[in-house]
Amino acid sequence: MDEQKKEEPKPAETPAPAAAAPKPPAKPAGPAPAPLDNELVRRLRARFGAAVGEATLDRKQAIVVIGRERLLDVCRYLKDEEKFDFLTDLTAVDWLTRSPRFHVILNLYSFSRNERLRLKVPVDGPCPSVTSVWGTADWLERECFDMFGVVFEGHPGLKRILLPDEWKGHPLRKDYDILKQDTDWVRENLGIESGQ
Amino acid sequence: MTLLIETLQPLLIPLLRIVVVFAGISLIVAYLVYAERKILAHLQVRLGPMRVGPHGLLQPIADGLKLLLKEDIIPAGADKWVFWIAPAISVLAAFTAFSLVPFAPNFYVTDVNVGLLFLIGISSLGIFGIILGGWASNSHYPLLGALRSTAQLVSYEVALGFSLVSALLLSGTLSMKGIVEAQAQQGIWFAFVQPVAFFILFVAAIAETNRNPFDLPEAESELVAGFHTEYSGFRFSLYFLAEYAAMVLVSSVAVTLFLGGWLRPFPSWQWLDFLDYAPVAVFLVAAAWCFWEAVRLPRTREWRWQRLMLLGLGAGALAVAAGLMIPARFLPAFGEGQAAFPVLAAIQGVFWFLLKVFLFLFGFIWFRGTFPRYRFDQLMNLGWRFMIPVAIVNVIFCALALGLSRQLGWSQPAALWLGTGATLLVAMLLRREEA
Amino acid sequence: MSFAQAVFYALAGVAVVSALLVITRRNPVHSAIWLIITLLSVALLYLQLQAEFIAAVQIILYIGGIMVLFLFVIMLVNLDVALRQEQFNRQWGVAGLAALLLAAELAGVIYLGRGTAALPQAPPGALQPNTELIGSALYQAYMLPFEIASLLLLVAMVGAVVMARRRTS
Amino acid sequence: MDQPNVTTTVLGADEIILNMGPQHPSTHGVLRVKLKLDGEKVIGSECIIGYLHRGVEKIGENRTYPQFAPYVDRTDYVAAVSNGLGYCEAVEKLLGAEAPPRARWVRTILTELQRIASHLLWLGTHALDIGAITPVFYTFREREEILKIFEKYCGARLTTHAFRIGGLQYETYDGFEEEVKAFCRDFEKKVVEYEELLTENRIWVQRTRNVGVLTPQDAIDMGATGPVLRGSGIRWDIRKAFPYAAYDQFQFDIPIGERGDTYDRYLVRMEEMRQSRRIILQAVESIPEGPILARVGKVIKPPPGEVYHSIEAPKGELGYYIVSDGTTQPYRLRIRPPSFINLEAFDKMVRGHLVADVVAIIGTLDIVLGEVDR
Repeated sequence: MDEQKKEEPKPAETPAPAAAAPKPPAKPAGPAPAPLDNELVRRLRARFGAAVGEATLDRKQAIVVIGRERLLDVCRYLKDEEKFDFLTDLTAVDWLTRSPRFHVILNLYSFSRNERLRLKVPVDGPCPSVTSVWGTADWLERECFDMFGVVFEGHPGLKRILLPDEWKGHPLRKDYDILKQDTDWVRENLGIESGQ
Repeated sequence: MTLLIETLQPLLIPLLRIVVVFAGISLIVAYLVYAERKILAHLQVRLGPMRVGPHGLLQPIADGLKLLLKEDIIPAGADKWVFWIAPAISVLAAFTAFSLVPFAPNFYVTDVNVGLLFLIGISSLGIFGIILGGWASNSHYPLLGALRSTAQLVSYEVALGFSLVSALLLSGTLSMKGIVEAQAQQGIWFAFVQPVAFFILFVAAIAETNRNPFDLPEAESELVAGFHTEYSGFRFSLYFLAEYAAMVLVSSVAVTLFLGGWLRPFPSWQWLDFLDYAPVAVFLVAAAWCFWEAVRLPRTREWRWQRLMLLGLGAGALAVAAGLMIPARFLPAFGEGQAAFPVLAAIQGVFWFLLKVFLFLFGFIWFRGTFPRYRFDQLMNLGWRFMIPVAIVNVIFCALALGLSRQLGWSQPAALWLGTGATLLVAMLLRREEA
Repeated sequence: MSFAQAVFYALAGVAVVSALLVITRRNPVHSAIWLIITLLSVALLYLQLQAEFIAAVQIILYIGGIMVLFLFVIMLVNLDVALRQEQFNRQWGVAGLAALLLAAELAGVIYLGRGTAALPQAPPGALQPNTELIGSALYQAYMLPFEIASLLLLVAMVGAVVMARRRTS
Repeated sequence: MDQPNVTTTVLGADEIILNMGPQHPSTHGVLRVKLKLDGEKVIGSECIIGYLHRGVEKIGENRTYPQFAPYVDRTDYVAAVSNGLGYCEAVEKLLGAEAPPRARWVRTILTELQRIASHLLWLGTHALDIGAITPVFYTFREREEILKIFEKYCGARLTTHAFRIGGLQYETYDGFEEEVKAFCRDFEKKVVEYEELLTENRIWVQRTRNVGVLTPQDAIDMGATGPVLRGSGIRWDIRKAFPYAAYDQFQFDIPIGERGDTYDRYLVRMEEMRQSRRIILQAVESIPEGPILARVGKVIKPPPGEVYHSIEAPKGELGYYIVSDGTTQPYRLRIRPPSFINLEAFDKMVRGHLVADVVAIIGTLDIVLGEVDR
């Protein structure tokens, strides 16, 4: 274990901004994110104005940054008017050193357009829950809360899903070391000193 | 002292018969378990027991020993007294009922004039073993299993009873022996004139013995092992014994009532008399198979015992076949009979009876390998909404047909077939209503 | 004492003792088991009287049917509560007195009538086909009362179903 | 303290809470389901999961890209090849690389074999739960043949780690094509065998028809994918919607159900096995010659950025969302687990059914707890 730890540089110490230019390409020049400006983005901008942030195309995949205040409206609009009726995935990314620290990621899909759309919601504190828009979000938001500690406002029963209810800490945060665990919980419930 | 001997003397022959029947049934049950494992295994592209004895033939003995030597666990909080007695009730009920089964015209423990009623009564006592065992275990799965079991047994006993009634109407007697004799007299097995009753009896018998597809009380994917979840060792083996003995019992009843008991197929057709030699043929085939298998075994040391056992078995089978063919003049004791081969004639009835019972048992095992399990409400629906009405309708039509044929002089089988047709019509209507 | 008499007294003794146990056991399941044994020994007594039909029916109906349902219901009841309840209520003294009176009355009647109403010895074999006799008695001689009785039972059954239905809905 | 298995607590007049699992013969692993019952009728349910949580995503952030590849095999451990394909393709997309044609063909063949193996496992256990004890032996017989092919190809049977970022780890062995073809030839008859046992069996139909119905609207709302979504009548398959590997080269149909019940999902999966066989036969006939590994370099170091790539795994949409910060390790690695999200629909499906149906519904969702809990 120790050996491996030495080898690994702490990724969190050198966070690279998502939209930054790629490092000097070692191999054939890799794909790079480019700004995106299509019909959908324009419609979104026209309707929600400043709530719609940067839109990019990364590896041919559309990404739109949405402000958390109007997330629910945007989602309703996307589902009802733009037919993004399927929430494929909901997760988060912890950018430890940035200032909204977390990105909540919503991965949408539209059956009628056969098109995916990724929403990024920068949040520091709570994030509005989209369970009222897509039922899938229920467990996904619970998992997100479990792993990152992002609180979803308006969720019908926000509690841990994979870890025990009494567990302390949110393991997928970047300041949660991979060897860390809730030793008190382990001692109390498993009757052993360490789960390692 | 003389008084004691005098009173006991009439009991001596029945006692001997009881011992023989008990031992025979125990043996059949032990090898039924083996047969089930083997047949299921071959249905499922496996080999089944192969290690203990040639083709695992000694497996039942090994299993029995293992179960006897295992620790007998009584769960904490169980009602010890009831827990202890419940499996005994099951075994007792299953084995006592055999005293009323006529295996052959000359071989049965007793024949009472209300034999069939007694048989139903005694076998219905077996439920108590299940209820009390499930209750005494003081655990949820056994309790649920026992409740399911009771509801199922009580429900299907009604259909079973009605299907028996048509056999009684045809034979006009409650004596088990009398029913077979009636079939011999009328020259037709009742299964052929009362197919609906036979079918209902068959299905109800499967349900009564908690066999697949009605094995809900023991559904392992839901209730682990049902009422005997908490049982182990000897007591578990008693339940096991009772369950398989019950299978043999219901098969025996079905054979007696509907398949002509000890009668050979078509006993009145002279040109089929060569069938009387079937027992000899069976033993000869068994001997040939044993020798063939012995030859096929690899000629190494480790297989020596297996080969010796197979050769021994083959020799034994040959000896039995030869014994069956002893001519009458070497057996003065059998004396007065006019049969050319008295031994063969003596076992004739038992042979056919057991053959039919085995056919039934094979059906039980085959179903277990084939069918999924019913859900509880479906099971109850099938019992109450389909089986019981059809059974009642069948009894009514059967009685009508009998009455008509007596009043108007119609041929009895023809009238009964007409009644069966009418019953099937009703059954179809019922089915359509359900769907 | 002949063999038959010995058997009779043994069975009668078992019946009485287990009947006493039925009402003295605290655990209803145990009571039910003793009741089964009582019924069983009574059935065997019938058998000794060469009344096979009655014996068989006793086993099928009382033991195989009614007692199974009894146990079924008992198992659904919370036994812990039943165990804590008082077994005899305050009227047990009165009931005991009544029972004693009845027993005395019966004994008196039997004692007084022993000379006049002596039961004739049944000739052996005379009762043989009693199943047929019962059948013809029920369905020929006493057809109407029999049907009336079955109608009453049907009414009771329908009533029970209706009552049970109302409570659930 | 909750006891495992059944604990009953009296709630209302007829309501009880029944605990199934985490140790129960038919919860397919360590799933624990708390059922609220009215008699035998289910009026509510709650899945308690996480007993097998190993922090796979966290491990992903602490391993280099190739180092992590064996870990994905252990999420859905009965379909390791599919997991490997999804992961390798996701990283390739992140790199901007593409596996050479020969590699893509072989990947397609192995993944479809894996789909058949996974469906066979499902069929056997599902039938066993409903009480048919024989199919499981038949399906394991055929699954064994597939595992033998895997073993010959890469040395492992279950957690195969068959692919490598940029292509294949190994060239196919001699006689690979013949063995795959021989399997396909036999398999056609075997599917008929299973269907003869179940498809028109009255009891099977009664146990599965109208059990666990999921309407198309509900299926979409609950995010169901794979056979669960298709069973509800939505013709959607990532192999057609966003073709990957070499699927755009082959002809195959997407079977769908009509009513969205357990029986429809059964039919869909049976037909999927046939279609997989069709794909394999086409692919094995036309494997192109050429290299098996693209030039991705010794050190996998994708440029910063992010990618979401998903494949049609046997259980549904298996997606990998990877964020790269330009180092050798993923900055964030998210697995979209189809079993986890399909299980979410469980509560909707189970309400109003009997306890015995719970077992059937768990079976029809075809979950693997390794993937649910990760």
